[in-house]
Amino acid sequence: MALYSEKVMDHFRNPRNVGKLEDADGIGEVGNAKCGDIMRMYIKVDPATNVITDVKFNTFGCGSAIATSSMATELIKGKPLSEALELSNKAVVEALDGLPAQKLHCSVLAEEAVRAAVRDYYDKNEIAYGDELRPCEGHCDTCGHEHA
Amino acid sequence: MALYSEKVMDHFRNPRNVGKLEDADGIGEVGNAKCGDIMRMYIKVDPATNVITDVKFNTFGCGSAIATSSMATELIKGKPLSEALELSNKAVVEALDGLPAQKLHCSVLAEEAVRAAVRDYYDKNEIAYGDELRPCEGHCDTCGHEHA
Amino acid sequence: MNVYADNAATTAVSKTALEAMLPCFQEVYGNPSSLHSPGQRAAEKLAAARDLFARRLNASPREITFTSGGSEADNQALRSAAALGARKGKKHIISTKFEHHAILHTLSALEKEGFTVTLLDIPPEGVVTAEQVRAALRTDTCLVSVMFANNEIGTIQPIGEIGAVCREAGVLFHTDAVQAAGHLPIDVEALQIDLLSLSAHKFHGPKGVGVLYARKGIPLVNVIYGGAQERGKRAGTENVPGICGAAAAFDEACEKMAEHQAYLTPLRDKLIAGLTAIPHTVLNGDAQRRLPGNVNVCFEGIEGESLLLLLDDRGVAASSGSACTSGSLDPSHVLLALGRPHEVAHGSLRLSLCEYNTPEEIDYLLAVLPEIVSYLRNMSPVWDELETGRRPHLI
Amino acid sequence: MNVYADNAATTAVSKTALEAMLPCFQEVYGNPSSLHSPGQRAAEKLAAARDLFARRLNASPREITFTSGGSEADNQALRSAAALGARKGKKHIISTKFEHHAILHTLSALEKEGFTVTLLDIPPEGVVTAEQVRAALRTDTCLVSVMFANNEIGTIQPIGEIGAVCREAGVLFHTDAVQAAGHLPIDVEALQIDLLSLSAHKFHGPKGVGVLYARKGIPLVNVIYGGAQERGKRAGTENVPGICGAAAAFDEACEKMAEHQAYLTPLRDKLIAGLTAIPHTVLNGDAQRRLPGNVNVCFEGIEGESLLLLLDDRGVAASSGSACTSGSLDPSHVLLALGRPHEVAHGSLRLSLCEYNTPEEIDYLLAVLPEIVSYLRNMSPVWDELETGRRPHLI
Ligand SMILES: Cc1ncc(COP(=O)(O)O)c(C=O)c1O
Ligand SMILES: Cc1ncc(COP(=O)(O)O)c(C=O)c1O
Repeated sequence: MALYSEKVMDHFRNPRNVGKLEDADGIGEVGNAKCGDIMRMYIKVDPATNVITDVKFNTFGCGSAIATSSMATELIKGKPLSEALELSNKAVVEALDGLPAQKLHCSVLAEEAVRAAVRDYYDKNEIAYGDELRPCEGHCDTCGHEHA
Repeated sequence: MALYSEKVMDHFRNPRNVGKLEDADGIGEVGNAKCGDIMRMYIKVDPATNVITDVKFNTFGCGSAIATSSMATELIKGKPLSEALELSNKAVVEALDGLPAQKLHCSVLAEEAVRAAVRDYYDKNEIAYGDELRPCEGHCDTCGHEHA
Repeated sequence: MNVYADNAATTAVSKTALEAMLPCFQEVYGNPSSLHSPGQRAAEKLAAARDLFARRLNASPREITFTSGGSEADNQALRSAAALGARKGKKHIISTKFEHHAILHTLSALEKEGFTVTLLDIPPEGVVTAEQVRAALRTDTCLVSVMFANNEIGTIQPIGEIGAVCREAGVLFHTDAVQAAGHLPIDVEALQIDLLSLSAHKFHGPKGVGVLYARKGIPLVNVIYGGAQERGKRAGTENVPGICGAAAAFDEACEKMAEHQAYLTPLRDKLIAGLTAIPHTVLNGDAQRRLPGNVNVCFEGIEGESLLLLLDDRGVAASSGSACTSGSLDPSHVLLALGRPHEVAHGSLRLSLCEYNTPEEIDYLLAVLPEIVSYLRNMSPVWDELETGRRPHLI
Repeated sequence: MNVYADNAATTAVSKTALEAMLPCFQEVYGNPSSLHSPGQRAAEKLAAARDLFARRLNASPREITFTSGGSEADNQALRSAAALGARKGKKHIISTKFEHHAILHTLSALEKEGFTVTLLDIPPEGVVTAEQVRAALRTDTCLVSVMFANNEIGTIQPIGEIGAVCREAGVLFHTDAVQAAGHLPIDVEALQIDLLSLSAHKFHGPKGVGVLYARKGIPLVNVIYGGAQERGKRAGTENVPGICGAAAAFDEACEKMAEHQAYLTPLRDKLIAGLTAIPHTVLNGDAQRRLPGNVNVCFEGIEGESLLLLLDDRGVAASSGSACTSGSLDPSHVLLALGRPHEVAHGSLRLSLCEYNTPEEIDYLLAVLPEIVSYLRNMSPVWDELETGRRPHLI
């Protein structure tokens, strides 16, 4: 289908890291079913190195929601938390060879899902973090503005 | 062409009684070039019987103007003046198997041309006639209303 | 296997329609407004097409105006009735919440121009009632517009009853029959319809041709100004090939209507039975009062677009109520009007069949769909919450 | 011999265009708004057609909107520029007296809505000047609309010069290029055109397809409301086959433009020379600055329709400025604007050639026309008066 790039379709058809991590160290969930997109991301963190050793996702949403989730997990797997927090929606879009304009919000959700999972890990481990890691308001309209 | 009946096309292609009568007893001209239709009708009248013994026409105008002129001359040829004066545009239209709505004014012109020729004959011979034989105002808009 | 199950979106042009069009491209290509024979031959074809639509709708040829499609016909119908109403000081219009956007957006434009619009609620089975219309009538109502059959859920509205209520009240009645024309019998006299729109590409005619029926005495206002085509009410050189194809397609669709209905209804019902056997799946719209080819269900816990994409991978062309592609995040206004919650409305699937679909295709759909639904549910955090009891099932 | 010499009214669909259309009826018949592969294949064809028009006009694809024809494109162009002007308090529009009715009638509608319209006079040679436009500009002018080439007399307007005047004044410039597109080079950048309309059936594309070019940043208003097609600016399922045919035809017409021009110009000039050799016959419009296929003459003393009918009997399809068939008694507004007296304007004949016409056909026209003119003059009381000196010759 011409709507999406080959890369998007590949990640949609064969999503990487789908599933749950029963023993996750952090879980982030963003979006809401009303708006048609929910991403839940599970991370496993090595406390010694702060490296994300495993990551999984569950997503309810359109093709690009699934593809951006998949790509985001690939991009943060094996990376230190600090790098994961730097993952921008733009990087996800680029890694997917682009997204249609009306689907950019999915890449924002993926970025937010990663941050939410890291925040959850920090919270659980009582690690302080700054304002810049404040949660997404979870309201789709908020994410309506262009990030990429 | 489907615009006109076969009868109209026949009278258009092979108009009867085209021409001038150099020794006409009455000549009627109606319409004007500005409006795109002029009919001039020549009649020869037998003063003893009041019968139209010959009739010719010249017409500047569209296909139906020519056809209605032709048909009108046929309908009055050999008829007494009284009958010619009774020729209605409706009779001309019927004899032609109909005219498109926007062409009905041509049949009115033909009716008026006959009346104008008879009037001219009356004028030349100082024969009195009534109001009902008053001239057409010669302005196309006047003839715009439906006669048939 | 390839299955085209999106006939409510558009259909393939039939052999009959194509054969009616072909001579108009290079042989009878004249302009119907031209006086000469090539033009008059085109004018004759146009007249024949007009006669055919008139005959099939039980109308007269002068009541038929050709437009560029269903949308234009809808726009012109509403604007004409509104203009007529305004002249009499009547500026209230009744319609429904689940009309096509060609109606809803024109009504919004009319609201900006000073009209008041009442949109009727949609009962859970997707069929509005003549009583609802009667109850909404006001002394200043100039128009009631209710679609013949809904384009998403396929439910058939009680057009004759609504027509009777409107006629009795002296209010014009328009119906958007884009989904019904060629699929359901339409008699504008019997049903007391004053204005009706249809679109050729929904019944195997070409795209880009619509018809507006307007009862004698209802003056049309121009949506497109210019030449004197269509008795001055729709400017632009007529699309003669398209119009001829539309007429041929309509003729055939009407001729074979009963046959197609008898063929499609069991296929539709089998599909409905098979799909609603999937847990937490619901049929949208009344099971009986629906177009013979329409199936529309909601699967809880998944989202429509990914379903469509996976179906497409399996060769199935279908659609979803979700307006994903249009750039909006909102789910179908039709399903919301029907009372489906947002989260459920997102998971809708419309399969619209035509007589070209085969029983084998239905079996194939019933084989692939449960698999895909399970796959997506397994990936869905919403489904997870539903199954683990953290969220209550809505269907 | 059959001679189709009414290519300004409409043209036959070319082989190229037909071949581009055919696959869209039964193979790539999806709805371009659909997400699935059949739909996306149609969307790709639509995108390719858009790219092609953009490239040939030196525009970008987003500046191209497909409509149902030249009339709709004209309507939408004027309404969009007017709406934009109104928002800035600018409600004055400049156009010319010899525009097509799609322009003139839309302008009348806009006048009723509070706009002021200045229609420029037409100089005797049928070419308005940039100076006239400049002189008519007011501080509240929001739009100038001047046709690229006139549809009756074929005269080509100085579009680049007018574009420069408008750009300098910061006023939008629209040109109705329906007669020019595919026949004359058009570069919207070089000519500083902001809005442009064209219609496919004037260059061997199908009827029912138009293009509106609108420069980036000019918001379009809807003429037809509904679905989100054409970026929300033109509702209705896209006529994919028609649009593909239009693009293919335009591509071919642009590709072979110089060749066609070189072929047609001598034929046109031979026809003009032969016809103006008939006494009391005058060419309408400048002899050089005219479309390569356009011949338009007035014969004194006769009326156009009967001339056309007799030509038709001889196999010749032509047209006349006279609006006989439209139910109006008025002669062509174009010829009147050109300064022809009513009585002369009635006797006009337009022969519009295309590359399908042969030199033999020109010889045939030159053989039959003088005969027919004589025949009608002999029957005409006006000619009689002219020849007997009771009326002065006007030409
Ligand atoms: C100059 C001009 N503008 C507009 C139009 C209208 O085009 P269409 O008939 O395709 O709507 C035409 C032709 O009819 C034309 O010649
Ligand atoms: C109910 C309904 N009305 C109107 C339309 C618009 O028709 P078209 O796309 O032919 O303009 C459609 C289809 O798209 C429809 O389903």
